[in-house]
Amino acid sequence: MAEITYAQAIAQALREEMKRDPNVVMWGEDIVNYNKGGSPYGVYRGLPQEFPDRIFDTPIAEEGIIGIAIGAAMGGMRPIAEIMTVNFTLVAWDQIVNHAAKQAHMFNGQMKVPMVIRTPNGFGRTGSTHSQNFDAWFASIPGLKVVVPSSPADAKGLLKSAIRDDDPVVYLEHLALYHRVKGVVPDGEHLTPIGVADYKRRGKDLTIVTWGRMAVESLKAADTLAKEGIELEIVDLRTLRPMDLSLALESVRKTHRVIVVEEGWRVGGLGGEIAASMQEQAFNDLDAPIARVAGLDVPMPYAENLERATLPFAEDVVMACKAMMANKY
Amino acid sequence: MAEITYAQAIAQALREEMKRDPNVVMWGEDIVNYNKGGSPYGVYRGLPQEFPDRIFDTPIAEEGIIGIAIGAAMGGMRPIAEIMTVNFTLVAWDQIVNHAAKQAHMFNGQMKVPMVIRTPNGFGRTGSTHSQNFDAWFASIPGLKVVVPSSPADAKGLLKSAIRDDDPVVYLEHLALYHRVKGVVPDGEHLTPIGVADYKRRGKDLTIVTWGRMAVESLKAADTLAKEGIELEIVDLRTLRPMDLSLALESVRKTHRVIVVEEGWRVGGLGGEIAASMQEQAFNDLDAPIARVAGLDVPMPYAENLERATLPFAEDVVMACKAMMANKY
Amino acid sequence: MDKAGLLELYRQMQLIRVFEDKSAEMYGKAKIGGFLHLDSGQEAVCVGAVSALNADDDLVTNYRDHGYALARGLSSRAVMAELFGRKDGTTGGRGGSMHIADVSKRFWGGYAIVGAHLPLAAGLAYAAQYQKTGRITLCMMGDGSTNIGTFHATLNWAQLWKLPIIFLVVNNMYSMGTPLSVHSSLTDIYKKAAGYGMEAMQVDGNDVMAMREAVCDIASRVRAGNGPFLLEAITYRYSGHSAVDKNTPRPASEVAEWKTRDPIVRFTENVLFKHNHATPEDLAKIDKAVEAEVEDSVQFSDASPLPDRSTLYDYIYRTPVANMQIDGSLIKPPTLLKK
Amino acid sequence: MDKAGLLELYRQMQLIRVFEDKSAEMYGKAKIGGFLHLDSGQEAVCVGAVSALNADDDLVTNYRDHGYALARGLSSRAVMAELFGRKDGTTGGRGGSMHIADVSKRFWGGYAIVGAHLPLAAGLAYAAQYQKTGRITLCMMGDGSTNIGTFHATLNWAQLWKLPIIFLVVNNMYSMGTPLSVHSSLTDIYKKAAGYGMEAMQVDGNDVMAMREAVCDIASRVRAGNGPFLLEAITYRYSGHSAVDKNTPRPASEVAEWKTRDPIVRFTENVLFKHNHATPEDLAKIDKAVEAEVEDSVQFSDASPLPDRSTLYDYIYRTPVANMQIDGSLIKPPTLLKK
Ligand SMILES: Cc1ncc(C[n+]2csc(CCOP(=O)(O)OP(=O)(O)O)c2C)c(N)n1
Ligand SMILES: Cc1ncc(C[n+]2csc(CCOP(=O)(O)OP(=O)(O)O)c2C)c(N)n1
Ligand SMILES: [Mg+2]
Ligand SMILES: [Mg+2]
Repeated sequence: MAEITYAQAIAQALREEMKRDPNVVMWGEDIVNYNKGGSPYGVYRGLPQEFPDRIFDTPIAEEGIIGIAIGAAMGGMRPIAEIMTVNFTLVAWDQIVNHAAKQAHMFNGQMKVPMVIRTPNGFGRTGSTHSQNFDAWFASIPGLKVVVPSSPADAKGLLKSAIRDDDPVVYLEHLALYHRVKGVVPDGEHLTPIGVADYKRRGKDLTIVTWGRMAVESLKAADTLAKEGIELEIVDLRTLRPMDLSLALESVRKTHRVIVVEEGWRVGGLGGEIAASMQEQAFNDLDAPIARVAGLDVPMPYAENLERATLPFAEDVVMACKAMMANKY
Repeated sequence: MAEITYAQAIAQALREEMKRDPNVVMWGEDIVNYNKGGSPYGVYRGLPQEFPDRIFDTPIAEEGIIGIAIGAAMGGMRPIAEIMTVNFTLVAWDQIVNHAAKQAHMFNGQMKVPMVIRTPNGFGRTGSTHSQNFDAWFASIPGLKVVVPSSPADAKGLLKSAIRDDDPVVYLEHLALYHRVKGVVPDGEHLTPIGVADYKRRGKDLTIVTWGRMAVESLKAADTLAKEGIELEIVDLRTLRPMDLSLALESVRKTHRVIVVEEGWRVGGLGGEIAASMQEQAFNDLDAPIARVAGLDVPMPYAENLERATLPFAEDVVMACKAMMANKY
Repeated sequence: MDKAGLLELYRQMQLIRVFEDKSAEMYGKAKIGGFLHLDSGQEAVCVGAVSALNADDDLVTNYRDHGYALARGLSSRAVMAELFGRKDGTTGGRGGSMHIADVSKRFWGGYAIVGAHLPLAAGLAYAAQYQKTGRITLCMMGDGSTNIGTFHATLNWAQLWKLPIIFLVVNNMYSMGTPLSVHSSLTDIYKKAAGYGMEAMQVDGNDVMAMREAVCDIASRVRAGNGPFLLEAITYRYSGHSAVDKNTPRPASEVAEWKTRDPIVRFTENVLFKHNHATPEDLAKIDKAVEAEVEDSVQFSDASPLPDRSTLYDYIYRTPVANMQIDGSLIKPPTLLKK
Repeated sequence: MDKAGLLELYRQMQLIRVFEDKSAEMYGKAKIGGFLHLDSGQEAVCVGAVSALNADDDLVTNYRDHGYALARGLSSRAVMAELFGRKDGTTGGRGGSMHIADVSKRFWGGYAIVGAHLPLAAGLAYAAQYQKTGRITLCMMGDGSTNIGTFHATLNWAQLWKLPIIFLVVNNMYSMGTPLSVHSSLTDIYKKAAGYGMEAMQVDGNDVMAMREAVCDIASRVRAGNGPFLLEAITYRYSGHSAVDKNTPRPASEVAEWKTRDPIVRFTENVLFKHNHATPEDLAKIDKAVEAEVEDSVQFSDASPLPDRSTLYDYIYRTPVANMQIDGSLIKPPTLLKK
């Protein structure tokens, strides 16, 4: 059981699955020739050299990157379409919504689309068109599966499951986690099931429902709050579609308080969906309205202070939790 | 005060605003030469002949229809970009999200984008790629305004306001309302303010929060339920972004029961956002969890019975209201 | 080509013509809903092109797909039942007219978002190239579909990777009601290939033999690894864009003129009769069989049940997920709320 | 061109070179964040093209925009302050390096989604055409941006409507790290115009006089109503794609070879000195002024405050709405939750 980074975990999964199945191929922009190769962020250095006939640089044309992967998947391959950042999926939005997601159902099971769309969320002074988070949109599309790992173990296990899955899986990575988050990954074959949430921390006072980078931030917040005697229970959804709210509901029956924490815009975010569903299912268990911590509803500015103000971090979770424990809602 | 159809109301607004302001132009696919002209649905017959230099057929290239309108708006025009059905906006999704919505803010107020994207929602045995509803997605984009009229008066008043507005406004029409819904439209200059909800029916037992076609269906449901002694109060949001929940909140303080009714997919729909916001604001006023009536989470099938089963109609509203009044939640 | 082969071309074209007339009639009777795009007038393109393929080549079309389906050998029963939205349709009533498919015949279906099927077709071609199956892909589209982004992205990519694919543009001079010269800066569509360094040519799409020969030639070049090809077929649709618009204003003289070039009449007169491949009696026999087949397809479709409501969620996901609710929703669906 | 004009071309190129070197240095010092795409090596394209425009023509670029901004006469103070993300930047620190703009100079900005600014530029050109202002639009992009859908949709449309626009492709042979021949089936980018029946040519982008002359000629044709034009400028960027990748592997010999064709050196030697338009002293004076200007821009930017937090929501909407909360949310924002 080695400690590795989130990026290394992704690389392991890719390498293992490419070795296992010759039909796994991968393409995207600047994943071979740019910089030192292995994605623009150096996520899987060396892999393009290891599989020169199966990993390709493409033209800038996301509609092609995803659309051609859909067709290849229909034709018996297991392509991984890498989109440099999640922002550029918008260029291929029709391909994702109308084709990747619909083929299997619309053609009555005659075909399947076993592909993975790998793409990082992220920010870092890159401005409004390059710092977005579309988790909620992906999660609302029937026919897609959507996974968002927050730890190296989940990153590896979910990617391996995604590649083997017969459905189109959107696998959302995060720039802020690639090289900064480390963790233990089980040796040997490690698969994380799609559609199963996970407790990332047990606690009794307040339930946090979250995923991805905000799970990491929530863990930091929990450390801070523990010092003040507030024990968070953190449910990491891991899969956003189909979503497993069973742990969240189990937890709220104990804590009676819930905050949904997400990175994206608040209005129309997945927090709304989760809060709405949870109050439907656990109305009588709630001591307070379900609250949400989210990104501010504003195109992301470049300036350091404004970017920081727009995004949610651990401190925002801390503040929200304190407010809720003090019955400030 | 004449009774006219929803389509005629749109035509009136277009004609009046084009007469008023020479910078209003309109383009879209098959709005001039197809069939008898005036949109593929005959919404504004004769108008292309009246303004031959200002209404144009375009290539099939939604990225161009919207993108070129954005640029023209930056350059001082007030273009109306017509997208044949809302489904095709996906092809231009990047233009909508990253450009129409962001220009004003990102460039710090140096430019503005006074344009209208007119496009109908709808269905009618047209299958999974042609029967979608993206209200929730549009409503989650900072920088857009989103309006959805349910009556001829609102159709006219909101379109006139949208054309005069200095922000990009997504104006969502509905195929099922064009020629079937009639209503009285005030004579003379009739403007409906953007961002202001409206009671479409007063009642004391249960609050329906809805918009667009589902407001019409909810009114039908209210008639049925009234016969059984259940009085619905119907809040028509009319504008989805920015959204005015004040009437919805006012109403729930009286009825203590809320059902959000929408046409689109339930998971990740706007119903979640509204329910989450309302329980945040009116937690102690609720006698029951906020419920949702929505489309089923499935790519729309063509077969008549399956399409009907997938979409929400008045009967579904009736059923949900009865269940709630019987404390079945 | 021998007599049997020639008569088969005739039969297929005639089948498409009669099938389309019948489906228009059924649309009028509200047996068919939504959109119905007919291939009448374009039979030579469908039959000429499809007959030039190997049985296991990949075929992808836009929504105007009945002709390709029938030429590919899908049963008229299954196609008509799909138009009726019935259980025995090609996709069990889910897709309807725009999404006829039979993957067992490597007919991957009709697609309804203009241009969006091009990358899918290129992906199929890539799979064939990677897996060295020797297959090629035929991807057809209309003239109006050559201006959207996916056309560009796909053609550049196909040429770069030398994919085994033929892009067949059915230039019927209109995109719904918009004339060619209003929607495309080049009206010779095949010249768009110059933007990719791709080989291209134009063919008379109302001449089934020319059509077939062109695709045969191109197919062997593409199969040999020479990369993709853009073929433009000039033709004309007799009907409006879809069954709802009988009225799209096209000059009456234009329609009349094209009727003088009817692909079935031309083939009959210039090939079958001229070279004594067939007698009027031969054709009458075929016509009768075709009429009977189409009539039977209607009977069959009328008798086919609606798809079962309980199948609604089938195949949304192919790999099951432990905690998934039947509708993919977060939690138990509010069954109360929906009939 | 007179001496003053020539020296001004020199000054602008030199300003861009020095400014870019300085901004790279400031990036190294973490004064600048995110992406920083430099125009070093491509100065002749920026200066040659922009100098050929009228002051009120419309200018649109991609994210590699500093050079165009400076050539257009935006102050180096405002541009540097924008890179620093400060209040006095061209967009008050909101846009950063990729989104420099000054609408008062009809410089509509840099855009960061590849290809997405093309339709915007065409829209500006349409507005000029409709309003008969006599303006034309110059829209620049990189070689890597000619494969995406918006390129196709826009060029077809521009040609159809005969829009007054010049599409300028800055072919520096790489799209980030991807070589031209890996991303584009045609490596002579100007030939892509053939797919639209558009006029086109190639020009030496390291020759500022050739660049300027080409754009002057083309501009007058476009302004006269002859429709759009695709101009390809061949050049090379000295830096990596952006300041974070100093290492993109390009053959050392290739870089070295291009340095022998340095646009500033070539202009100095082949034009200024050869024809006695300037002495080394003239240039030294300019160089000194440029150095001082850039140094000053850094001082200025360092002193400029961060944008005020209270302005965060400004301009999301230009027309106020009665019930709107400041953040456009449905209800009162949870101010509790956010510092
Ligand atoms: C992206 C997109 N935009 C618009 C439409 C609506 N639409 C369907 S077919 C069509 C015309 C296509 O014409 P063409 O490609 O020439 O094919 P034809 O119908 O003539 O065979 C249009 C505009 C669509 N389906 N998809
Ligand atoms: C739609 C989209 N896809 C990917 C990117 C990431 N990206 C930014 S610049 C770039 C390369 C563009 O190269 P080129 O057009 O040749 O311009 P250059 O940088 O060489 O000036 C890429 C891939 C993007 N910004 N937008
Ligand atoms: Mg056509
Ligand atoms: Mg380049």
